[in-house]
Amino acid sequence: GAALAAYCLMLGDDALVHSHRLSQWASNAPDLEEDIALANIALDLLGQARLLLARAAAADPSVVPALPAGSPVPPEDALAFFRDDADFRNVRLVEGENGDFAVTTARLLLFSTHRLALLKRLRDSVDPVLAAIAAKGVKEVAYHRDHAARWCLTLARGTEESRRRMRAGLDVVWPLHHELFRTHPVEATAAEQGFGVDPAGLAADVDVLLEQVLSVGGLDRPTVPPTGPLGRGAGRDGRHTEALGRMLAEMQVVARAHPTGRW
Amino acid sequence: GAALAAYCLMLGDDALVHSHRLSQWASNAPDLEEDIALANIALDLLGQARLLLARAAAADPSVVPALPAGSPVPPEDALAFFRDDADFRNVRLVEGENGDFAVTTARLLLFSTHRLALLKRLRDSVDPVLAAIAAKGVKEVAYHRDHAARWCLTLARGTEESRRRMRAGLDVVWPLHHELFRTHPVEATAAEQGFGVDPAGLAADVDVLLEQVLSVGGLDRPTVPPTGPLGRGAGRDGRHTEALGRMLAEMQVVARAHPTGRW
Amino acid sequence: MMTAPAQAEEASFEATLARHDRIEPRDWMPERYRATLVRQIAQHAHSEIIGMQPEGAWITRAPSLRRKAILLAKVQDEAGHGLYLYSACETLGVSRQELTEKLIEGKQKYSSIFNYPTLSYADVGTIGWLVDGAAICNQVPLCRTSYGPYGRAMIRVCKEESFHQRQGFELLATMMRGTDAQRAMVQESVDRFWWPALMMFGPPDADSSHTAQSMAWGIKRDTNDELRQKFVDMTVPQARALGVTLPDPDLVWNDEKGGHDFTQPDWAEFRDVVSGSGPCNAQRVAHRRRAHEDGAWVREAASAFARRQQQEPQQQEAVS
Amino acid sequence: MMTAPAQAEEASFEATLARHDRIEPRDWMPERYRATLVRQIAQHAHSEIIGMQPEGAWITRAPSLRRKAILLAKVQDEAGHGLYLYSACETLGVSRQELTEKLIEGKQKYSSIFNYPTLSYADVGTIGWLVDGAAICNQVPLCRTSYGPYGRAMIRVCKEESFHQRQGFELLATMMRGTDAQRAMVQESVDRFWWPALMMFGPPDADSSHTAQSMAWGIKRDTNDELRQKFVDMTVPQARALGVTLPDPDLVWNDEKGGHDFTQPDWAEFRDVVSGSGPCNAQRVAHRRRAHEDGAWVREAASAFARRQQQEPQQQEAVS
Repeated sequence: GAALAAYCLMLGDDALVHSHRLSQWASNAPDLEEDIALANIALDLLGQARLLLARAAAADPSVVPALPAGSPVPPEDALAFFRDDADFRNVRLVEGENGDFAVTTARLLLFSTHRLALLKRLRDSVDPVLAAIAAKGVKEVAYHRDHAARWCLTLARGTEESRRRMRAGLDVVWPLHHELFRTHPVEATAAEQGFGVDPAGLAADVDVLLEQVLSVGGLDRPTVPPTGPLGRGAGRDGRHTEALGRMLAEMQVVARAHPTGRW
Repeated sequence: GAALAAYCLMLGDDALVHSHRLSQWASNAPDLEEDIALANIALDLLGQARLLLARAAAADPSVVPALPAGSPVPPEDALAFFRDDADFRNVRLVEGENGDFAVTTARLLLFSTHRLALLKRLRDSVDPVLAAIAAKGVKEVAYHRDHAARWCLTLARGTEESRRRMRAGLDVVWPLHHELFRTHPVEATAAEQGFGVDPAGLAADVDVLLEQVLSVGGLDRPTVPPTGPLGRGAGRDGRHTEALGRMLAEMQVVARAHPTGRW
Repeated sequence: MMTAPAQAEEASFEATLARHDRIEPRDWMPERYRATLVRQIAQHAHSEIIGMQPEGAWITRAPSLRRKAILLAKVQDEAGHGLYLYSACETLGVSRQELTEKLIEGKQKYSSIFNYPTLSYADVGTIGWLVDGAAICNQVPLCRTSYGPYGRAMIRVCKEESFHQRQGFELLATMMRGTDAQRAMVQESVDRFWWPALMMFGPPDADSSHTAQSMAWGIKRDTNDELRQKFVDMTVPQARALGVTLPDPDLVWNDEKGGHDFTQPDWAEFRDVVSGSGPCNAQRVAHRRRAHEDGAWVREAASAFARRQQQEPQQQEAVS
Repeated sequence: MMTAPAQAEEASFEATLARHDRIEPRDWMPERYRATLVRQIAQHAHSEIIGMQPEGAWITRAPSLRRKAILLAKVQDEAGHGLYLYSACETLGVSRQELTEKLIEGKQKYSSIFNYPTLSYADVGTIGWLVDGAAICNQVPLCRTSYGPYGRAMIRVCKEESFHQRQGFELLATMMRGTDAQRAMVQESVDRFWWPALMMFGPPDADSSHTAQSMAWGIKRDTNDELRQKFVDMTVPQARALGVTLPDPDLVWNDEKGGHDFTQPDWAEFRDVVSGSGPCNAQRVAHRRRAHEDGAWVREAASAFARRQQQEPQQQEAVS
């Protein structure tokens, strides 16, 4: 139970945090069509997050933060709103501030290319719940990836300004990319026990796909150095950037003000 | 006791909230000198806020939010960190997002011109504590006002871009200006009982000073319509803009996570 | 003097209206009918777009994941409604671009309700219940409006709005079953939004400049006061079911007229808000302007890319 | 071959160093001495400026008004230190503008410690205690450095740093007297900052490329390892007084050497962080760049205004 729960938190937190960032585009996107598209993606990821957090809680109830006796807060919300940043298990890539539309596009491209590869393999999970979540997620994330790739191309081949920004956007997110492929002990266990995927095994496939998008866009692969871990840990160990704490301060403010509230 | 406390909260919250906004410039100012200057002003206002909140708590302990038994949180912090936005009594002018340096300059000009006039009269308060706070504050705020007026002039007569921005900055804050001079029943009582000042009586003096700055800068008086109240109330009644709630979510997050903490 | 063909066109237009049939984009229509429609549809579209802000501000603070999903989907629907309505407007020969410019220059209005702030999560529920409720009262008759594209857009919009209204009510009902603090939050929110919600039907009939002509043209089907009465009568039992008090001590059932008597909102406040002095007018327009300006480089890139794709169609295949 | 006057100048320079006296801006100095000083002072100034970010991030979340005032004043002091140090650098003929450009282009370094994030309010205390503590160990000897303006700037800086160090210690001590959660927060913070604090003295002497020459020139007075040892010996009793555990199980007193034995930090991590792969390198430089670029129009306006004032001095009087 514990390893499965820990693994579900990793994938669930990735989806939750990225969804939150994308949802911040609501009423801020470049046009209405994009307001709708980004909300769609955010909703898909939020749906994945809810299923994954619920699975984590079912697999190991001890991961759910304790709330006052009689609190009606369901496990998914206890996990989302009553954990501190050091208890979140998402990669640091997804927690950064949105930046401009090019940064968001670049981040979505890296994340969804990775996640699509991951979910495709996760359809074979020995855990039937995870397998079902993955099967549903593959269709969703394939769209996210296409959307990001199309925009990446559009910006790369649009105007001089958009090309400059697309390059800068890739430079912002690229240093955090490799963390997605660093195998955490929990992921190693998950792969061993057949309920999860070793992300290191996805790196080559993902790289081919990214290279393809970059080359059609005429974009060079960024040369910025990777962002190192924090001591011996990174996002999957609860070692995050300063951005996550600020994000959670906002995200959790209402829920925490009413720990026995019904919503 | 109650009227004095309510009055101190008004002046204290103005200082606290404006100080908070100015403190957000730390490490973000146009140059190091300005980083230092804005931090100075924020510190002065924070000092005024602490004295005023402490005076409010002393005058009427019932204004201080209840904390868990044995909490070592002092009254000034209980007031700052454990009241919700609807309990803050500051004018809406001071709670808006900083905007660019011109918006900040414009806001500081309006606020400090008003506050200097207010504190000058408040030196004669029958409440010796308020009189002392005012006497100290006059010297501080005179500097704030000079600083804002000098920048207003510099931007108005600097480059075309700075002039455009200074005008836009004044347009942003001007609609919230009149609220400073609207007499709230608490302020009427304060003036009647001789411990406070009726702000309506400051309007003419303040206007002359602002007109002087505008005219030396060659700036027209903004023609944007004033921001109306919210129903029958405004900031002094706890009816705020959306910005205050977001600001407090950040400001109060650590204190509220540790209601019995020692700092 | 009208020419004979023109007279025939006008007669056909009037006949269509008389049959309660739809005017379609290619049909002849009087210039003032067109202008009135453009004004009304644009204002409606702008309201959807500006309306994304007060609720959108709470997406990042929604207190449960379920509520976050519901709210995000709702704000997304509003963007969708804006899209349909701008499209309806485009059938009258005005582009979305032109309309957006007018909005951010303050030359076209949007519903005054969105110039009030959202100050607690209960406001998300109250906007669903009261504001969407009022919008539905206004909009259901518009499904039968005389201009075809507008009427068809409204059918779609109304369906989704009813859904939003029920979700808003359900949020408030859930909160009322929660803690005392939550109940107080709901009541405070209703106290704040009741009067602005009543204003959503526009000024009293006696002061409404557009109503008569709009009704003659079949653009509007009911007067402001008729709709307001309907809204009040519909809302009172819902408030009772929720357990909230509407903030009007003079709100009572009047058996004689078969409806409730109620206090009029502060029409001076309404005029102030409409003329730009609402608590959030400047903020809402500034937000939209900023988002529009921030996105300009993206829209330009998309246009440039599309032009390039048309010129080099072979590239497109290589890409997809 | 050197000319006779050049030889005389060099002899005078060496004599000044031998006397442990100060070199002043107008004195002759070897080009490499100047370059080394510029590099070191600039790095120091940049560290103060970048150092405003990790702590400044908590000003808006300080959990008491007293702590907010202390933190704001501290961050303000750092800006002040940056100012003195840039001024010291300007006496060597390099402008603040040039140095700032080099910083935001990543061409000059700052202390690698600031490439670690601040993740809780305890970090504010830990930075004061450990980071400022380490900085003081590094900097106290610099008060006697051979270049006059640098030494005098350091005297001022050190005085304020000691104050900050005591404030940091006092914050941690207060938190340790608070709740369990607060004590855990302090320990977690110390666990995170201990190793990076040890790295602040630079690589082991065996790997330090600049130390020998800098010591010969009297720019540096102690080696990296000497300073590190001093810091560890100073810190251990303070940790005991606080009640926190330093995260090194092999940290023990060695009677023979009269100091503590301790584990070296991960020097591979140090090299990564110095070469741009720290957890926050990109973030810190991007923040500074953005602040600098956002402020460009203000600085330009101030210059334009100053030029205008010089041309029209009578205006100035009308203004003041």
